[in-house]
Amino acid sequence: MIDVQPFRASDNGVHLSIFLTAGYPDLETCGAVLDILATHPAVAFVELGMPFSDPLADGPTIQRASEVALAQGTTLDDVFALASRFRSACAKPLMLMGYCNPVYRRGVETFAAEAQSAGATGLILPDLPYESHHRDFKPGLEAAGLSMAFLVSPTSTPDSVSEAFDTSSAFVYGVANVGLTGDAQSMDRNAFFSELQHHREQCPLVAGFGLSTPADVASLAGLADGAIIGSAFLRAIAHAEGDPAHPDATVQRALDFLAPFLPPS
Amino acid sequence: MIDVQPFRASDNGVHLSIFLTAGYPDLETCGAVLDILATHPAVAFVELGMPFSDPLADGPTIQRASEVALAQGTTLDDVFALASRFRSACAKPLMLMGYCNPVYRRGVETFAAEAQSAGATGLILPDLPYESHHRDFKPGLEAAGLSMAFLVSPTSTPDSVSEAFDTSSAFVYGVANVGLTGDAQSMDRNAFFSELQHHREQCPLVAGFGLSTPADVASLAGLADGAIIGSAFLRAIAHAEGDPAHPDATVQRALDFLAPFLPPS
Amino acid sequence: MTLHPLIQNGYYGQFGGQFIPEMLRRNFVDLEQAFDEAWQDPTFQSEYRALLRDFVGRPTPLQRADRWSERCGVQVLFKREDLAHTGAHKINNAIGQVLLARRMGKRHIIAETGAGQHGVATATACAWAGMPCTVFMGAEDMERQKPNVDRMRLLGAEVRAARTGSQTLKDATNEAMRYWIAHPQDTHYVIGSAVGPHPYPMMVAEFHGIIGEETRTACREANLTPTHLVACLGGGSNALGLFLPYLEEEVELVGIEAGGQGVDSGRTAATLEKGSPGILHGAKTMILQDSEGQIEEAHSISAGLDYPGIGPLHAHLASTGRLRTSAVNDEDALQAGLLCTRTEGILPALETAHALAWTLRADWTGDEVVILNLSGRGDKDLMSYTHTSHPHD
Amino acid sequence: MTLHPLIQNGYYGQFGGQFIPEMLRRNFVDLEQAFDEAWQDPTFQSEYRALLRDFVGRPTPLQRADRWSERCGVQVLFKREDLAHTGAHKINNAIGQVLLARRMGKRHIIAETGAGQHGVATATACAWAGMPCTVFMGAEDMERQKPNVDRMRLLGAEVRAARTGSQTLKDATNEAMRYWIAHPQDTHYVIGSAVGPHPYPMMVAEFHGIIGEETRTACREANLTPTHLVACLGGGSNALGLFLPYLEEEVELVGIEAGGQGVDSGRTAATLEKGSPGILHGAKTMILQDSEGQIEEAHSISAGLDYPGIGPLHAHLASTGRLRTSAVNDEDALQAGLLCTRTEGILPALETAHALAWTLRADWTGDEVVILNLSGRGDKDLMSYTHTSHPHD
Ligand SMILES: Cc1ncc(COP(=O)(O)O)c(C=O)c1O
Ligand SMILES: Cc1ncc(COP(=O)(O)O)c(C=O)c1O
Repeated sequence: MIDVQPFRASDNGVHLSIFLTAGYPDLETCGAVLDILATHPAVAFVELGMPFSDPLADGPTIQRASEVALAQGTTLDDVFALASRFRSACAKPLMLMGYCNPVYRRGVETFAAEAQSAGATGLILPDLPYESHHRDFKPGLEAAGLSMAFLVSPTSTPDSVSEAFDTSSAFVYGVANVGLTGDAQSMDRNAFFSELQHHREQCPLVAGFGLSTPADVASLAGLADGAIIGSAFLRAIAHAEGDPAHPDATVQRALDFLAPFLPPS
Repeated sequence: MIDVQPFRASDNGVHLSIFLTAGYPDLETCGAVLDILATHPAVAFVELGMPFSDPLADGPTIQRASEVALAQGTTLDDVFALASRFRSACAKPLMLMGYCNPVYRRGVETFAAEAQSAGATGLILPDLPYESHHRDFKPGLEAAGLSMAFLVSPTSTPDSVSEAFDTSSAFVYGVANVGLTGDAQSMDRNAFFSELQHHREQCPLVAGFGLSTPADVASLAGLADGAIIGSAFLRAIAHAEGDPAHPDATVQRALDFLAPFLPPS
Repeated sequence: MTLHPLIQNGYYGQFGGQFIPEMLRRNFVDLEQAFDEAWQDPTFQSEYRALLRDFVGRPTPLQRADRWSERCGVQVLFKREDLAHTGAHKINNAIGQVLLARRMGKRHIIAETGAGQHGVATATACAWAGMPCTVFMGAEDMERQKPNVDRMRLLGAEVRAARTGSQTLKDATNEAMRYWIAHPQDTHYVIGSAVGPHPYPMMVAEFHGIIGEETRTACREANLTPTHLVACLGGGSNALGLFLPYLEEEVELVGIEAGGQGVDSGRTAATLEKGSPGILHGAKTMILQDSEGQIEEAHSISAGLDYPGIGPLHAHLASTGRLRTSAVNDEDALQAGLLCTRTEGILPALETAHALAWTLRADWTGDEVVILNLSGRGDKDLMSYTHTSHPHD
Repeated sequence: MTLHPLIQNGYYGQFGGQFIPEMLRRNFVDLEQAFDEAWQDPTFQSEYRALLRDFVGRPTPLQRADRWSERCGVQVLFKREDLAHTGAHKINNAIGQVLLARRMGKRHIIAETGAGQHGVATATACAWAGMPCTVFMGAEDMERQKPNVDRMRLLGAEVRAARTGSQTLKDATNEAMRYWIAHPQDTHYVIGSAVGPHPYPMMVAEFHGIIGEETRTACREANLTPTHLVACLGGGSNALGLFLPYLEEEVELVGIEAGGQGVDSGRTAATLEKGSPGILHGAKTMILQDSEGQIEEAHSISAGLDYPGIGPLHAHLASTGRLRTSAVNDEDALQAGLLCTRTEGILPALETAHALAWTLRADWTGDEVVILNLSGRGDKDLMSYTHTSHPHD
């Protein structure tokens, strides 16, 4: 059984988690930013995006980051190398987030073994259905000791919600928005997360999609164990289109972004 | 009863007749050319074309001449004025050749009276059917003493041939070519005209369409009373597209064209 | 079903006739006889009917146009000729005449075309029949309707530019006639509308009579009795095709002409409204002409209505009051076409759009049953429509 | 007629499934249920059938293609989907799904499109139904297929440019999915081929099953027993529509993929031939992908076949040997399309031309009866054809 404790928030705390697309803005800079995330005290855990050519559940920012990474030739091996680098720098949980096809293509068992030996904690595959998970993915992942996080959204049926909490072995990813990652459309976030509270004991609940500010994170206190920021972070570390990336400048922008999330000292 | 004698050839002679579009290349020059035709000893009679916007039985040369004439505003009144000018210079037969609609529009009786008083001898309307002739045209034309020439062609049925000779009061216009005026497609002209010989006593036979040289005219000896040259004459008097017409130069070209048709002296 | 009762010696009342040069007379004698025989020959009929069904896709639907009806305040049904192969009613006649020409032993087909619809239909019929085809088209129209020129060429037809006059439909017709005069024996001329010398107006109407016949059948099945039959008038073929089986019935026949920029603007194609009797393209009919009897240029945004004449049968039916006519201007036609596209999901030919526009402005009591001949699709008119709906694109 | 025996838990054999994000799960539960109910509801069926008849113009003919048969040395019949409203089979599905969406209380329709045919069909169905419509189209495709963009806009649809990836069909599909994820409640996504998550492949096939059903009826009337059913394969909707009622019968099903510049050129769309199992657009199927599982760009001269996936049902039928497949290259398709135009008088869609080309090169004994799904007309492909037939114009 995989340990969900690292994802659980204490009392009214909310873990901050950062999503970063592997190979964005380039492989070297990405590694430098990951180093920051590994050591930064505001960051509790990290999602490392595995770029995919057809990321249909992602908003324009993450989509674009995938495109940039792929255009530079980022491979699964690069993803694993980044994971190893992260793991060598810290013990924070590291979730690999992506789409089924590259995993399926590599072979679930091979993939799981490689991910595990790179130090990944678990997987988030938004397009993986439960039945395929149980049949095709779970055995391999479990054998490698990798956990899974499934999604719940405001449109989920009660059955789906139960299934997500039953099946997830890392945390349940609560979609904080009816919409895509980075989509700013508003919804009654409180109502949705309130209804999920009775499941939290079973498995931690982490919010994502459309979060960007410390206030967003703070507003989830008592409602979720963690908050994932993706698009906003990618936008923050983006450099002007066409310019070559300056790793130092990017690292500085990452630090600037994270600073407001530190507890007031 | 109208006099067909002027159209009849003596023995093996062949009358030369020239077709000229009224208002071509312009009204003034056309008048000057008509003056030549009136007095030139090679020319036995003349067809004066009444320009029409949609001359569907004409070849490209005559068509174009109509267009030029109309573009300069040539009207039926101009046609009649040219006819008067011709008549005041000679007694040669003058046939007005054109399409039904302008005549119909003017009103057949009015037209006939005007044409007659301008000195026209008769009419050639290639698109006039016999039944309309008998009903709508003949009474007015006869009242004004104008004659008619109907066409026969190699595709005519024997009935049509008889009808043409029965109905024509000037001459029968024998289409020397399966094709349009000025069309050079060859046919067995001899055979066609030979078959028409037994009608010639009833009404003179004049050949037209596709004739251009003195040899063409001479080849009709014994087969027809006359030969009409149209397109070739118009081409001869044409001046370079775009240049203003020089009446004197045009008259000279007309004279040059006609010279070879004079009997060797 | 034939029009014979209306025909006297090649005339329809005062109109019609055969104002053709002698070089073509035999062709017309042969054609009249061949058509009459073929039309009564069950073998020909069954071949023709089978082609209409299998190649052309007939019957075309008679569709209740619900939103259009609502907007007009009266029940409107569309006869969907836009669904016929090549996109308009024109193919009914083209295929019929090509079959007839083959039966007559002709070896070459010629046709005139304005917008290219009849040219495409004829080229299509010729491709099907394996007969060489030459289409005459005004040089100006060839520029404006390039896609249809391409289609004809792909279908194996030769497209010849008519460079005389206004270089449009009228001149293409002259050129086709001229070519026929020069090649009367092996060639058949497929005229594209119910115009020209007898027997063309009648024959073209008969070949399109299937439109009215199917309409009758569909009405019978739906238990509907139409009170109005509405069609646009170019040369008049789609209108007459719809009207033909209804000529003797108590139903109002409405023909809509192209008003162009206004019937009194001098830029119009409203022949019945602004024309006078005259002789054009071999028939006595109503035409746009000046005081000298010269044919005037017609104007319409719709190339298929842009013709200074009208079928002689229509001139007759209008003169006797059997056919009611009205004119619709360019702008109103465009707007009606756009409205039909947006609300019915049918992009109508600009020709058809004239008839549509009239149904919008007519005074209805609400009890009428209106059948509108949706004579063709408007893909060819995309540029005109787009320009109207987004003038600044 | 339903495909249910083939379906197990949303899978067709090993292929299919619902690889969709949680945000859409409820939509799929609802859709599956709504479709099953509607499909069994006589009211829905009769509304749908009436629309197919009166609006779409069905049945389309099953035409004996005489010159084509002669050239192939075997009897070939064309199922004339080119005569359906908007010019291809696509409308059968679009109108069906729009009816279904209305029944489900949806208020907005979205669709993806490549060449624009499915976009036009959906925009047409929405105009008819009075529903707002947004069509996603690759920015690159919008440039190449401007006339179809104009048509969609005239029909009242909003056309949104997909500017990601190759800016073609695949990316338009991603964009449509994304929009749907952001607006799951009021929106229905009309997928344009037999692809995507279950129940789409089955539902789209059922909506096109009318093609096969009419074919059966026409064959019965003509006393014909087909031995081969041939169709081009893009996503596979026209093929499956024809095959559906014949799945259990003894008849060869042949699907023709786009070989592009050659199946081994790296510029191909021959998914079944060159692809491998994977997951794309929500379904497990055969896809063109690299060793990393990234989707490769497909290439075909025909925009409607230019897709790196294939319907999962087809992947299943091909894997079991029930479906025989072959690939035809760009050039051969173009030539076959031109030949069909010149000899049959039918300008076929370039998609269809692939299937035509195969019938020319297949080994026939002469005793076969071949039905070819003439899935659409080629007006949209005029430029490609013209360029081929007169490369120096
Ligand atoms: C769709 C359509 N409707 C109508 C017409 C007008 O012709 P007619 O009056 O002969 O039906 C045309 C002519 O091209 C046409 O294409
Ligand atoms: C005419 C035509 N045929 C075939 C296709 C291919 O699609 P499918 O395989 O879904 O029939 C298309 C797609 O646009 C098309 O327009």
